[in-house]
Amino acid sequence: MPRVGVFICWCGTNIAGTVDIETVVETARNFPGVVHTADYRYLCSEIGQDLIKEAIKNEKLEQVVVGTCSPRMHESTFRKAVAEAGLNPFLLEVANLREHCSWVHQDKTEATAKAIALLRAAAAKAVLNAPLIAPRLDVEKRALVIGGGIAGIQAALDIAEAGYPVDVVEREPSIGGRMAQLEKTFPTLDCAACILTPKMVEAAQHPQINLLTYSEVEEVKGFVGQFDVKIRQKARAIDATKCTGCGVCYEKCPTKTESEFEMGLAKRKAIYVPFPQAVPNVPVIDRDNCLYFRKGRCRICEKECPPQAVYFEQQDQILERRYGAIVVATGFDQLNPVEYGEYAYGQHPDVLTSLEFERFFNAAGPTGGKVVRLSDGKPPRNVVFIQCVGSRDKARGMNYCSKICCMFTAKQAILLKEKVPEARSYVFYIDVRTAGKGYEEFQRRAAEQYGVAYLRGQVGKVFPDGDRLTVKGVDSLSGKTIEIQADMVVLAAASVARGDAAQVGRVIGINSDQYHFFNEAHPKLKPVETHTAGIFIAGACQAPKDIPDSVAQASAAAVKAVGLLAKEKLQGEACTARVDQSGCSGCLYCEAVCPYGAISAVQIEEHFRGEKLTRIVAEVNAALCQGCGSCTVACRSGSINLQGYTNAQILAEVDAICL
Amino acid sequence: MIKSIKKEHLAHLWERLASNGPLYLPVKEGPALLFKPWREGAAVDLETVSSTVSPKEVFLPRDEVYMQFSRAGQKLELHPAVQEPAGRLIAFGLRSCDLRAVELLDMVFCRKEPVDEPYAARRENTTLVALACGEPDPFCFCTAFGVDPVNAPGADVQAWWNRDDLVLEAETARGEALFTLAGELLAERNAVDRPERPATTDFSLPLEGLPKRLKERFDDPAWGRLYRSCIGCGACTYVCPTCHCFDVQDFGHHARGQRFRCWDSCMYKEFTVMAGGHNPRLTRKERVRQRFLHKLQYFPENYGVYACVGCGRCLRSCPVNLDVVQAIRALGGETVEQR
Amino acid sequence: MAENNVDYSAKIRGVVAQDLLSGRIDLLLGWEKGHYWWQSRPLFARDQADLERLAWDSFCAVNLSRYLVDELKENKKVGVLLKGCDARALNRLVQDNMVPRERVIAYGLPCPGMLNYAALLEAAAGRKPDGIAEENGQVTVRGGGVELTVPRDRVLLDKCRHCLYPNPVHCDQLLLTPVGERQAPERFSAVQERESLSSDARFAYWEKQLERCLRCYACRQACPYCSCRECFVEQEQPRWLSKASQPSENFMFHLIRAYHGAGRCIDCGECQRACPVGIPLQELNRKLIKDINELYGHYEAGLDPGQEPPLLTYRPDDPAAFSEK
Amino acid sequence: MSLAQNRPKTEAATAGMEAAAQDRAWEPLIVAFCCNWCSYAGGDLAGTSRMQYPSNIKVIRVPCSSRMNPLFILRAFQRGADGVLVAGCHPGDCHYSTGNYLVRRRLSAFKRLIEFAGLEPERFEVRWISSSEGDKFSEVMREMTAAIKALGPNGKLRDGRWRKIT
Amino acid sequence: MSSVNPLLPYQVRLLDLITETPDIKTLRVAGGNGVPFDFRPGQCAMLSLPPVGEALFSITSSPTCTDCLEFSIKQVGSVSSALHALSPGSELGLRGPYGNGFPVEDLKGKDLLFIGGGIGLAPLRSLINYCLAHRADYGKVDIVYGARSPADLIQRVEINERWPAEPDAAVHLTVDAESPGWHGHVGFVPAYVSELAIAPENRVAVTCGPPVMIKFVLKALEELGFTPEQVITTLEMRMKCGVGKCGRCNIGSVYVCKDGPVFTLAQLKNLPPEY
Repeated sequence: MPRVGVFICWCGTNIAGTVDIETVVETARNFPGVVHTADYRYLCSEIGQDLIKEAIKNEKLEQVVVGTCSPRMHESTFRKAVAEAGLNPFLLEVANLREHCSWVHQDKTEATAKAIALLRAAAAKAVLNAPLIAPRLDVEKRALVIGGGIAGIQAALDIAEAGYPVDVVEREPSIGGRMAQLEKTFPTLDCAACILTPKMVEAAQHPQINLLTYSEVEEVKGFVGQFDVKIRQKARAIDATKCTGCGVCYEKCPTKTESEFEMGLAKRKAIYVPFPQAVPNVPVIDRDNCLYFRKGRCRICEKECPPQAVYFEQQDQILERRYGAIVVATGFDQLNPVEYGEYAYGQHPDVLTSLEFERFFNAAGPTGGKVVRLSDGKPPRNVVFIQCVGSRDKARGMNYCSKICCMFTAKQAILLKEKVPEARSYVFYIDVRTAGKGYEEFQRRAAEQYGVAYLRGQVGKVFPDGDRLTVKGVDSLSGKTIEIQADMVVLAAASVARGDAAQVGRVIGINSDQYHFFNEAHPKLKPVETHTAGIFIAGACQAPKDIPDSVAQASAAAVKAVGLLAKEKLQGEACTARVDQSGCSGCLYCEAVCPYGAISAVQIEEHFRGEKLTRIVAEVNAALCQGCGSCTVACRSGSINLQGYTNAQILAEVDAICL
Repeated sequence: MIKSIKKEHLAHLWERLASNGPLYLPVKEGPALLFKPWREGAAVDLETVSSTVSPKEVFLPRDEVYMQFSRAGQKLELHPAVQEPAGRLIAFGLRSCDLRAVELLDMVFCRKEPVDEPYAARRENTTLVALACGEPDPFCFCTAFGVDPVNAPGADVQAWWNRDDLVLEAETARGEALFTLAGELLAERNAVDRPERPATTDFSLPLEGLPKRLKERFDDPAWGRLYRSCIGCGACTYVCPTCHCFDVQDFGHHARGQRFRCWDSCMYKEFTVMAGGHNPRLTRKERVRQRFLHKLQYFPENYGVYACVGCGRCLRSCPVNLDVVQAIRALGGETVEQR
Repeated sequence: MAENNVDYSAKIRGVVAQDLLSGRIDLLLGWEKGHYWWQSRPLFARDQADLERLAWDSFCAVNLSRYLVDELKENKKVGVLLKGCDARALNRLVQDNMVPRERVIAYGLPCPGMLNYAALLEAAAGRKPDGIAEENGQVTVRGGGVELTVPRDRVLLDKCRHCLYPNPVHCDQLLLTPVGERQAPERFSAVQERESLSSDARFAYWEKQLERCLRCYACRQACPYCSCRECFVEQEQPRWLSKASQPSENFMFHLIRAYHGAGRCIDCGECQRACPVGIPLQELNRKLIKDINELYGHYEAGLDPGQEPPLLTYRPDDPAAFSEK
Repeated sequence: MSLAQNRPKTEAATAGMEAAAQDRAWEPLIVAFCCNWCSYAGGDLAGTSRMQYPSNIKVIRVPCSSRMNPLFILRAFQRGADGVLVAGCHPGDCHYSTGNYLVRRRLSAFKRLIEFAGLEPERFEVRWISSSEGDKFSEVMREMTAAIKALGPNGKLRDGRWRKIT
Repeated sequence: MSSVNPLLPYQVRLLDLITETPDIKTLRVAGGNGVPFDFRPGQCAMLSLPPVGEALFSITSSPTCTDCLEFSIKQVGSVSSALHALSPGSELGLRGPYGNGFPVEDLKGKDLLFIGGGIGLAPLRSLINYCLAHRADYGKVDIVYGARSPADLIQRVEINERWPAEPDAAVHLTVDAESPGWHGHVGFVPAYVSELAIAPENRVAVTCGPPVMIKFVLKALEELGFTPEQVITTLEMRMKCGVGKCGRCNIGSVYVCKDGPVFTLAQLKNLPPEY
């Protein structure tokens, strides 16, 4: 029996309030192997950790058990402490007495009994702990940024500035993302293009940054430090090395189709750049609409192109690269409110989403910067803004707040007033949320200086009536029903995860919440990390965010990535699978189920009755093994075992819990 | 003293005999015939000769706890497992071969020091009722080992069929006690001739001087041929009435538990593996040889009698028909079989 | 054709003799007669004289494939006679890397199904049979001067009753003409019958069956999928279960053994045939076969060693036997 | 050691009642094996959100649901668990990418098998609980406890000897 | 019938635990009043550590040492590992003594040659100390002892100081391979035995060690002219009962646990080579 020390944390009253520490400590004294017990107010504190270190030294402890908060919270803290006291860090077990006990139970006797059971299990496992050494892994000193929006660009720039090469994968023909679609930005009202374009250019010109636009990530394999990524570079049908960006091709192109960038409010050519400031300024041929690709004739662009850059035969390229770290910044979509029938969206041309409306202000936009009704081209007099369309909407299972709508609505109301002084704006809202530097002031300006009418209440229905729209709502303050004759209705549709976010997450290997926004590793302490080491998230793919937040998070993610790339070597997984060759019959079922290709066959020699016999057995590559343990179950003879979670240990836990 | 009971009344007899302690008798369980304590509705079968598994488990249970332990800190308490008073035990319907086997087990567990207390206690506490064989099973060859199918020395009661009557003759005081227990259920009866001694399969086995020949032939290549079909299961040893190898294991956790012994088989490769990994009986060859030599050479050398009673259970149960008769024929004859 | 007789033995002997004497194989695994007419036991033939004893009749139930594992340690090339089930057993062993296929010469023997002594005894209605004759799907049991004739299907071994592949699914040389596909009655009928019971009734049933388990491991030793060098049962570190004949330990052994055959069991029924106390073990295996086929698509283990066993793979849209809500 | 004890008795039939009799205020013991990345984290979230559930559930942390060897499940029942739950990431969200796809097949087959052996379906469950589903975690725990309480103590697959030494 | 179950151990206390080599420790155990039973050198006893189990070990202390029993135990299996992990003061189970032991009477007046390898010194040590304690009864004592490396030699104090200091006693140490700080003999034990060429006249050789060593030692002794009757060795087998009933440890009709573990070479030659 190794000498075991058990340490119980009160966690202030978090644990001590519901668990009778004294009883637990008393009982723990009689656990097999326990030679020392102690409890402390905050075990994770400096003093608490010293308590453990000293006990290890004075009591010659060989195994340590702590009853604290979740191991997912402080396991690493205590491993470090144990290591500092000279023990192998893996000679530590954590019993989760807070998240899994004191916080979820009220009855003190019950909670105490359960705490004892959990602690007994941890102790039973601990006595079977063996020292483990994590393999040291190489780091590929290159980062991949997925998504070329403002977050992606910022992350890329920061990493590049730190001196590491970065590839930026953007699925659209140009980087820029959502921000490129905006006219102005709150609360400063400076023009989006004016602040974004320089960054786009900087990124494009940075020696360490390699832009892979019109490209998509197809496969991510490997692990932290060594992600092997397959990237599909879609064929532009343009030889980028020749193209000068003169734009003759799309002037001459005979085929028009809806512009994605303009939210379908304007047309573009079959060969096109999404918007004037596009980076790179290299057109793309949209094969679904191009006459030549559809009918096999036309080729006008080819004829007209001065540098002969048009290259119809161009094929998709698959780029295979290894990266040390990945930043995911795939951004967001705006909800399509068409299923919210009550707002008549899609039934009347003058009911718009705010992102569509935003384009009206842009000089290069569908209306050349004039705010007019699509129905009759006249400037609107009454414009009704409807907030929280698809946000904070329990009924439709959209519980969250999209965070940015209150602000961009105020912004658009102000912009409207400037463009159409005689126009009046009405904003139906649930609450106005303006948390942010200068936000409250900005919104007040809208209300007070620009006379935007804020109506607290919800809109019941929007009726197309003649060439106008009747908006029926209830003023929840006065309780009166309000009816407004509107020329335009702008819907602050919710910010939602990209339609294919779940799929993308699967490819990359990170999970997402119920709304398909990517999950951070910890809501407070690991906001840019994911559960997959080496993969970080930035921007609105994690949750709705405004530009400053996205940029800040991007820089944070960049720092994390840089910190990783800066490492000489990485600590690999210590809890890896291990083969007992004597029992292994070489069926290699383990190899079949290993998700990391970490298991392979080796031939060994054996002596049987003086004769040399060779046979096949399985072998684990500890650098590749990530410790899932799937192989241990495929192995019927238990000849492959998972260190740190051995068969013996799990059985011991079961027995202990059932005592 | 001779008494008898009509076949149709046996159910009452079972109930009566089971009233003051377990009554073991051959019960049909699926396709198998096993010695089990009588329970209401048990399918008792006194017709079939030789049960699938021998009745040895009456005295040598498949597993028996003999020690309890408890530990507090460094303190360790060891005490004998408490015996629940089992009342008097009756084993009914053993065949002559089974009786002989019991005698062999007695030699090991009772007559050789140190006496094996759990076995001896159970033996002491048991009334044995032997049942004479009518038509023997084709697997039977007990007569080859001098067993008389209709007369079982050592039984407390010898029983035999007389048409639809089960006739019982008390041979010992214990037997008479059983009669008393049965009381009015058994009818008085004057002497009835014991049944004819039936002929069992004659394999004409060369038993004369067999141990000596086998000793000389320990390294004979014939063993290398004989063992091959063995698949290394323990069926033969577990159905065998004389196999008595056992293992000792602990069950429990650090603080409390029990130690028990249980059947084990010399056919298992783990049987003789030492902690270091060395195994003196490395392959099935050594293990097969060990089993047969134990019955036919070692046991005779130690106890002066063969440890095979010709019950034929291994002939019936071995999945690949590798049995003691094969062995005797292959290696026991004047000359060794060349194939 | 539905019966076996001596001519076949002679024919088989002829073919394999050439290979054995020419040294194409060092050893032939076949069958020879045991003590009784209803017993045919494994034969390990090395020369002509050995071959004289080779027998192929309706009692060659023993699956010879498993012997390959050990025999190939001592012999370079081994020939083996394979019935339908034995051929799939060989595939099982090959797929599990237990047997190098290239060192085996497989002689295929189309199999009409093997006979069950116990069933013949019943057929003999009390008389002691001293032999049988077979003709057009009928078995005539001779005994006590009387002859009783029964349809062959009635006296088959359990393991042969629902045989789907009486002809070897593969072999290097087919020695006899294939038997006509025997119409195999629903092999899952017993399982379904059990499924229709209540949980408690099912438990009572299995408790009664497993209670008599001797832990002799004949089922395991005879089984082509139990190829582990060290079975979990015998392991000391950790000790999964003790040798005690506790009901729960017997359940543990048989449930896990069956589970280890999930997607691997070739349904040869050797386990059940080998069991000295007649536990209906095949039911457990067939339950797994049935469910896995229902849930994850039809799969017959032992047909094609190249085909991935169902539990080693998945489809993202697989159904589950539990709620995924 | 007694003769009676050496006979395999119909433990299960009676064990349940015994257990209940022994302790009038019977409380089920439920062992939950949770994968570290999703379900265990879900449990943590349930904790941080103070979502109450019965203390009958005791969680054992495993790296991935694919670490779940059916032997662990049977061991828990042997040692007196009245119910066993295995919880893992939603298919597709496995931290190890494919673990729970394999688990779905493995444990579906195993669940059907032990039900075939006579165990009530409710006693062994598998659930997918993500790290963001603290509410689902506590919900599942409540449901399972209720279901097991309704069933009463489990004697099936239970090792009679264990209770005697605990 | 009220005899006690021979398989039932009784508790004793671990007085002390001496680390001999990286994988060998010597356990000193005693009952309420010292050594719980009378025994002969070469006999064994069963040590119990529930719930791990029990295992048979040869007693390495001499009957002349009355305050405790000593067992030198190599860590190979679960029981020995558990024993190694014990802390002084813990209680464990004991039963015995088992086996025949060395024929101390027949050895009287004879010169003795002890040949041990590694842990194999354990049973010999009991006899060596016994003979030295009854010095007058026995002739010259030569002890040849070797191990893989100096670190693997056990009972350092005795082999280096006590025994050499005894009258008419010589200790010849050897290690398999050169090793820093080792100035003694280098080479395998059997070779050393031949080298020393100790005369067989009126001498009995007692040897114990790994099977390979024994094999060659026997050869060496034969070449030196020792007759099979002059050579004694002790065997090791897996045992469960220790009283000749469980059926494990037999070699032919002989049960190592009760008829052994001590055999003369003459006896061994009569047994099948199953050990």
